[in-house]
Amino acid sequence: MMLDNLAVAQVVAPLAAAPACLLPWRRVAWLLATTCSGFSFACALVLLGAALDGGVVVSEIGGWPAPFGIEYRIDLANALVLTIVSGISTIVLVTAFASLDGEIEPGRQPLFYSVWLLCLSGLLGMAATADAFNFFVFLEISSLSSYALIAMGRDRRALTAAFQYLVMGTIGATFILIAVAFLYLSTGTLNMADMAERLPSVSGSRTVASAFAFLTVGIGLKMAMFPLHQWLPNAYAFAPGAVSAFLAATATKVAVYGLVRFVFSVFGVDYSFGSMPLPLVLAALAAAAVLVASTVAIYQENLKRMLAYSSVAQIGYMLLGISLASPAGVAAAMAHVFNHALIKGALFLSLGCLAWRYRSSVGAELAGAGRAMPFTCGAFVVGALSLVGVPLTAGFASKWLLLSAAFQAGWWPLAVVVVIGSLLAAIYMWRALEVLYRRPASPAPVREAPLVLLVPTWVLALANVYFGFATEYSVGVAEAAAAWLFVATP
Amino acid sequence: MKEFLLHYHYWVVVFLMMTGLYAVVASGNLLKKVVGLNVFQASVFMLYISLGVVDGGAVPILRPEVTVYSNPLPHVLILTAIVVGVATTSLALALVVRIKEAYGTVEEDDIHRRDEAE
Amino acid sequence: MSILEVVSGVLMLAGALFVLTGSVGLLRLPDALTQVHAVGITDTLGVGLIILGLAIRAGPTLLALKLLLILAILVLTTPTTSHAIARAVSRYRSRPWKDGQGRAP
Amino acid sequence: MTDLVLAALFVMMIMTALAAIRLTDLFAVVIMFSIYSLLAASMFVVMDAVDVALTEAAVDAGIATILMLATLVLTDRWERPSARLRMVPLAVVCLTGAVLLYGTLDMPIFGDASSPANTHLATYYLTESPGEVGLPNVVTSVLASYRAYDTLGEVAVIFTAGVGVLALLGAARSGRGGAAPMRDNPVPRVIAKIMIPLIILFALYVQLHGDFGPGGGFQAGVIFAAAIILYAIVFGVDAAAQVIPPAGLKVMMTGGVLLFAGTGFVTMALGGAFLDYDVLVRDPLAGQHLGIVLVELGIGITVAAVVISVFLAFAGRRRAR
Repeated sequence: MMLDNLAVAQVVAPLAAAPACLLPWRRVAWLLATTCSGFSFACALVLLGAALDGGVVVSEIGGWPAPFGIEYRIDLANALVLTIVSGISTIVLVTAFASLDGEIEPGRQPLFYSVWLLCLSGLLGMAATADAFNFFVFLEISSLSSYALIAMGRDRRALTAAFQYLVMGTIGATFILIAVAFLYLSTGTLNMADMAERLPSVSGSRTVASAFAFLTVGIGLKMAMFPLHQWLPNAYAFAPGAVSAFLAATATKVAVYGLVRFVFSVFGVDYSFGSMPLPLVLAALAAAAVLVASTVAIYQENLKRMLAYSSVAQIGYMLLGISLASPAGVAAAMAHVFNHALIKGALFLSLGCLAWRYRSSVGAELAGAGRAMPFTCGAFVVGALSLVGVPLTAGFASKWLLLSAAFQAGWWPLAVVVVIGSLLAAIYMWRALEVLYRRPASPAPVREAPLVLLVPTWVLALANVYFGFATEYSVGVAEAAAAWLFVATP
Repeated sequence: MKEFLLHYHYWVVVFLMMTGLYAVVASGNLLKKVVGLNVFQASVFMLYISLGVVDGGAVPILRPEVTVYSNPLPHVLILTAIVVGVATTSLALALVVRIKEAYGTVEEDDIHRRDEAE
Repeated sequence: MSILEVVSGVLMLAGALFVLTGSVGLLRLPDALTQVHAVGITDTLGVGLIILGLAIRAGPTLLALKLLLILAILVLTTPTTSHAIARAVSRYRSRPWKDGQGRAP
Repeated sequence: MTDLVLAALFVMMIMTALAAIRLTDLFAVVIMFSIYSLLAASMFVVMDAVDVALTEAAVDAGIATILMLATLVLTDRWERPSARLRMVPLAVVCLTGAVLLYGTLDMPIFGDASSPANTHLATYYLTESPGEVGLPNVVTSVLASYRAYDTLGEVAVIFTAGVGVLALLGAARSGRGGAAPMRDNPVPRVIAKIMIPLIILFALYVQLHGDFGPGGGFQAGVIFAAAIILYAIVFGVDAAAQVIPPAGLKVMMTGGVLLFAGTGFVTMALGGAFLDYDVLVRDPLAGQHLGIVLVELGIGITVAAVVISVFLAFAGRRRAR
């Protein structure tokens, strides 16, 4: 009784608090947003605990039983995603009050927090729902609010980036809508579990095959799957710093989760990987993403843009794991969803600290920051090491898992791709660190970032180290979640 | 031929959808892209509604004298989708206005040129 | 066939004819002002006649009342629209079309 | 007969859609889109979807068109014909279309009463909703009760758009909209004075009658907003801002969402699930009815406030040079 209310409350609380943030006092709005996000995080932890005990929390919204009403279904896989999303949101929000000051004028800040909460609610709703159409609705909440958040950046290119994202995102969402129409047409239901039950009887249908294609491409657009990633670099590069940190760590991850959910829990492993050419297509696109995006990242002058391209490459790793179609591969993907959120959160936050002092994130202008802001740059170094995958960091844990899954499946070329990708990551991160530490500092004295920014940044940086050896909480949960996904498939 | 008669509704709708999508991806003018998105979405709405049509069915408002009704569920879904669509449109149009103010143009090529000139 | 049905049929047919005339005018007349002139008058009358015909066919029911309401609103709004268009044209275009000028661009 | 009407509508839709993508006069493009939406609305009537038709006509043919025209005023009227190669987009579109056509091959024929879509859930809603919810309009029952949570999401989406537009364009400030554009034009002023009360009356009817006939919160909100927008167009943005000040609009936007979500929290506090109206009153059917009325009211208020403030934000902005 308590738990199923919590499952709904964690999504609805930010949604209902969002209008209240329109009050004209920005401190109140910030406090409300942070508290609310923290509440969702607490709920997510409780739900994760329940899911770890082997339970599935089912919440029938409106009191209507499953296929007739909308239900929330929290199992290990989405409890993990819920925890990441609300956790990162809370940490980034703590920094937002200070970091926003240079980026958004005070009068618009309450609007910012309101949209942020809506975005959080949308992402959580996408992860929690067990209804295909409800997934679309919450996807649109999160998308619409992220367009608005990105457009609030100072640079005018933030506007064009938001518009491009809006166009591609809406095409993606409409593709998902088409897919849901075809699935509904073939099965007569919108509930995922009910759909999964009815799909095998129509598995030869060309309508279902077409739905599968549209769903993959639609979600692919939202998660910036390799050739569909054009919106991402500019969006992350020109958004306000807090937004980049939040979206980079969570938005694409929820889309990855959505793909996993549909592929495994709705269509089923046999259909997705047997009847459809998904493994080959995904593996090829993922390998291309890792290699191409990492190479492009090397040539970026703007560090935020470099991290954005790196995100495209990292999504490639997750897709590699999924394309293996084995419990080990999916576990690697889920673990990387978790670890990459920590990595990118730490990196973007420390970059945010730098941008807060230097008013820029272009490499040349940050020369010598390593000496001026040692703690900030220290966090950046930790994040960089984790991104490259140095042992004893979180990034290493998931890459190791991915490598062993690739060997286990006998797909050794994929293992080679992972290794080359890590080397490329080492190159672009080295270029960034070289600028920070080895170039002469600018004559203007720059002080260390304030504690409100520094502490949350270091919390994430230390999490990278902690989850590097305490892997039972990240990799362990991911493995259990993957096993659950394979067991629960019809 | 038989195939055509049975499915022509869907095919016309598909054609309309693709007309809208073409305007989105091929047009360089931002406002026209928005119009294209709207045509695309409105056509998807028609796809949904045509799924729920029942031969000889009536409007799904229950009355004692009627026994066969059309399917109400697609109607509900599309009501939601229409509102989502207009929300997206208004945000897109606001962005277009701001882009015009910041760049002095709403043509994609010009915007790229001005960004690169910076 | 009762007299009322015949009357309603005639009314609807006449209405359709008026709408057709207006549409031909829209296509054939040379500039915006003359086009508004064609459509503005025939549309109000044509659509009005069609609605009247439908109302007669509906008989003394709630439906007929609704149709008459629609008619009342149309009688108010259609001429206003024509007026607004004509006014906008006269404000933004230089001068109206004169005989023997050929079609306006 | 229905087939003939459908075919005629389809032909007209194809023509307007093609015109919309071929024309370079964006004013004409927007009007073509408006006609397209109106044709789609007619199509929905033919296909028995009256609620959807009402919404499509009010939202896409009405509000979306007005917003596009407002954007046109602030930007350029003519599209520059571009010399870009159009082959790649064409290929993408053809591929997408091919996959869609492939998908239609196994679809049940149009109007098939025994297709999966028309049997499983649909039958349940049509047969059980009178006993469980008790409203004649099944669309309203599903929208506001069975799938009320989707509807809450939808209100959140429209609220997001409202806040997003406010963040991008800023609220309309008085004194920026300029004088009434139609001060010296008596005809629209007189007609507007007659029409605006009628439109508001109609909005209230649509709001309150949604349980029994086509209509509901969305449609009513949009129609109400249309009345205010008409007022702003004829009497000036400043005058409209005096009738409904921006602060009031913000309160309405907020209040609607809170009313909807609050109803859910109340049912939760009363021991039911979120949005389970059965627990509101002792009699479940009365509870359902009360819940639906509250929720529809929340929708109507938020939609009206958002649409009005979005329009005022556009109209209160000056053209950039």
